[in-house]
Amino acid sequence: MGTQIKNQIKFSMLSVDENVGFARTAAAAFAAQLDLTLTEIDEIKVAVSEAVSNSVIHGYGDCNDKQNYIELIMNLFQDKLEFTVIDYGRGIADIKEARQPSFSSDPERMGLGFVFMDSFMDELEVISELGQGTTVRMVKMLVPCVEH
Amino acid sequence: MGTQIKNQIKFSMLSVDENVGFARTAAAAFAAQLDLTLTEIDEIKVAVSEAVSNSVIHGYGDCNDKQNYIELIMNLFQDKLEFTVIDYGRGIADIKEARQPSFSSDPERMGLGFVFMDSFMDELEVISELGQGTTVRMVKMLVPCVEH
Amino acid sequence: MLKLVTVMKQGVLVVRLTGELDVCGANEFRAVVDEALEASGAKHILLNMQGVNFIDSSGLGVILGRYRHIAPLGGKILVVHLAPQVQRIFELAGLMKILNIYQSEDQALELL
Amino acid sequence: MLKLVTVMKQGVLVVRLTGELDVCGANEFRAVVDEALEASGAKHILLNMQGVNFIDSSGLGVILGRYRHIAPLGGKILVVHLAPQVQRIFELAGLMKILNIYQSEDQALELL
Ligand SMILES: Nc1ncnc2c1ncn2[C@@H]1O[C@H](COP(=O)(O)OP(=O)(O)O)[C@@H](O)[C@H]1O
Ligand SMILES: Nc1ncnc2c1ncn2[C@@H]1O[C@H](COP(=O)(O)OP(=O)(O)O)[C@@H](O)[C@H]1O
Repeated sequence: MGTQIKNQIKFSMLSVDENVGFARTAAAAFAAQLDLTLTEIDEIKVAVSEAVSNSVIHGYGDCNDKQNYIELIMNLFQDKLEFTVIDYGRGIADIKEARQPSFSSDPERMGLGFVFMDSFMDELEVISELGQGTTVRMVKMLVPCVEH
Repeated sequence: MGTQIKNQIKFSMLSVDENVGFARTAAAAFAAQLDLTLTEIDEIKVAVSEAVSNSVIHGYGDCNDKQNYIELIMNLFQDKLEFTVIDYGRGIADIKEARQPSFSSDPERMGLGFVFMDSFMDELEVISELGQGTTVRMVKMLVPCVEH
Repeated sequence: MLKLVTVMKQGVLVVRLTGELDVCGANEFRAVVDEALEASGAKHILLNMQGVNFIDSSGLGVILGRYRHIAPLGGKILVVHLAPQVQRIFELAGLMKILNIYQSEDQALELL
Repeated sequence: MLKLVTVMKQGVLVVRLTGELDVCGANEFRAVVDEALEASGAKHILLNMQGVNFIDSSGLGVILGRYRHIAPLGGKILVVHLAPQVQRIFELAGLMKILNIYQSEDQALELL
């Protein structure tokens, strides 16, 4: 069955800029157990980097409490890799609007985070509640020996 | 104060051989935020590799339940890096004996795991209870600009 | 960690980057480049991306930000040595339209 | 992941390794080398460690295990291209005493 977990790594990290790089390195190392192309690994790195950056910048951005945690859960199934990024920060008021290309609540930013997550992963699910936090679940399908 | 946590990443991973490599890559990536020498990073990799291997091999070794988890907690303090590896497996009956060079309960193994953790880290603490599990805490001191 | 070296060549601010251009790298980039622009009064920026193997939207944002800063004054951003995965991100973001890509620092300065 | 290539040269089992020799690598090593020893009837093993940048006690254990297997029959383990950090681990474990270190595969086979 494709639904059985073959490997799982969960982590919880302090919400600091430095851990964004850590998270994508970890995602790449997790993906490295499979026979992915370099392009696929780069895509995973960008998508995870965007999701974790968003939690640091938007989720906890204006909150000065240093003890904010971000969780990254990495699951390997028979046919897919799943990455879930969770924060307990501000939350997103209008998810549909947030996912629009070029939409950003920060004039200094490009509004491309969700666009990259969307184009580089095969599934993207965003769950959020104001004041409660945001969960971003991304799936990369493992297509054995098929060019794509 | 040297006791304040500057960064923390905690993980929980399934107890499978493949995750030993993942754990030491993560430890190296965590250490990479500091200005360590390559030798120091190699030492951390070996020590973390030994501790996590022990949890997989000895802690959960003869246990067939696939859902065994190992925790790795990485803390950065002002003056040191701390790595704690926790399993909830078999435990160690006689810690003093286990830490002796060349002692192994497995004739196929060298009994050098604790020796390497000891020589490559500045502190090593082992806490264990039979049937409850084992916690290995290792510290690498950060000595700024001193040759060693 | 992103490392930046800046040097002036023929009135152009040359920025040589090594590392990853993510949110951390973007902060570093903004601080160093804005100070160098101010100090030098340079109009154009030449980015040597030889050592950059990762960029995400935070990295793109800081480059676009510098472009918005110098474009009104007739300034351009010249780019050399783009790794394929970085170029792909630039393309997806539509950044290739506003950047000038060259083969080498010398070629960029010559053809500017 | 450890990759292993085995080839016979002048009756010696040459094993070329790339990757990390940890608990996973050790399992792989044991499986491949034991089968090749059996199939070839080789007495000596030459380990080309050029591609190995990490080893821990599990990796050491599997090398020592093969040594215990072939030593009673007069077999030796020859090693070439040790990375410094790997050599350091070999030294700490006292393995240098039982291994024969050479500069290259050719030199090892010649001087054997
Ligand atoms: N984890 C989060 N917590 C709160 N708001 C978020 C989160 N992630 C995204 N957002 C909101 O969605 C918007 C769009 O996100 P994104 O497409 O990544 O672009 P950008 O990060 O450049 O703003 C953000 O500007 C922000 O308002
Ligand atoms: N996490 C653990 N759980 C149970 N037993 C352990 C654990 N770690 C170590 N041990 C015991 O301590 C012994 C010595 O460990 P070590 O020095 O790492 O050598 P080796 O792994 O080669 O046996 C092991 O053989 C085992 O009996």
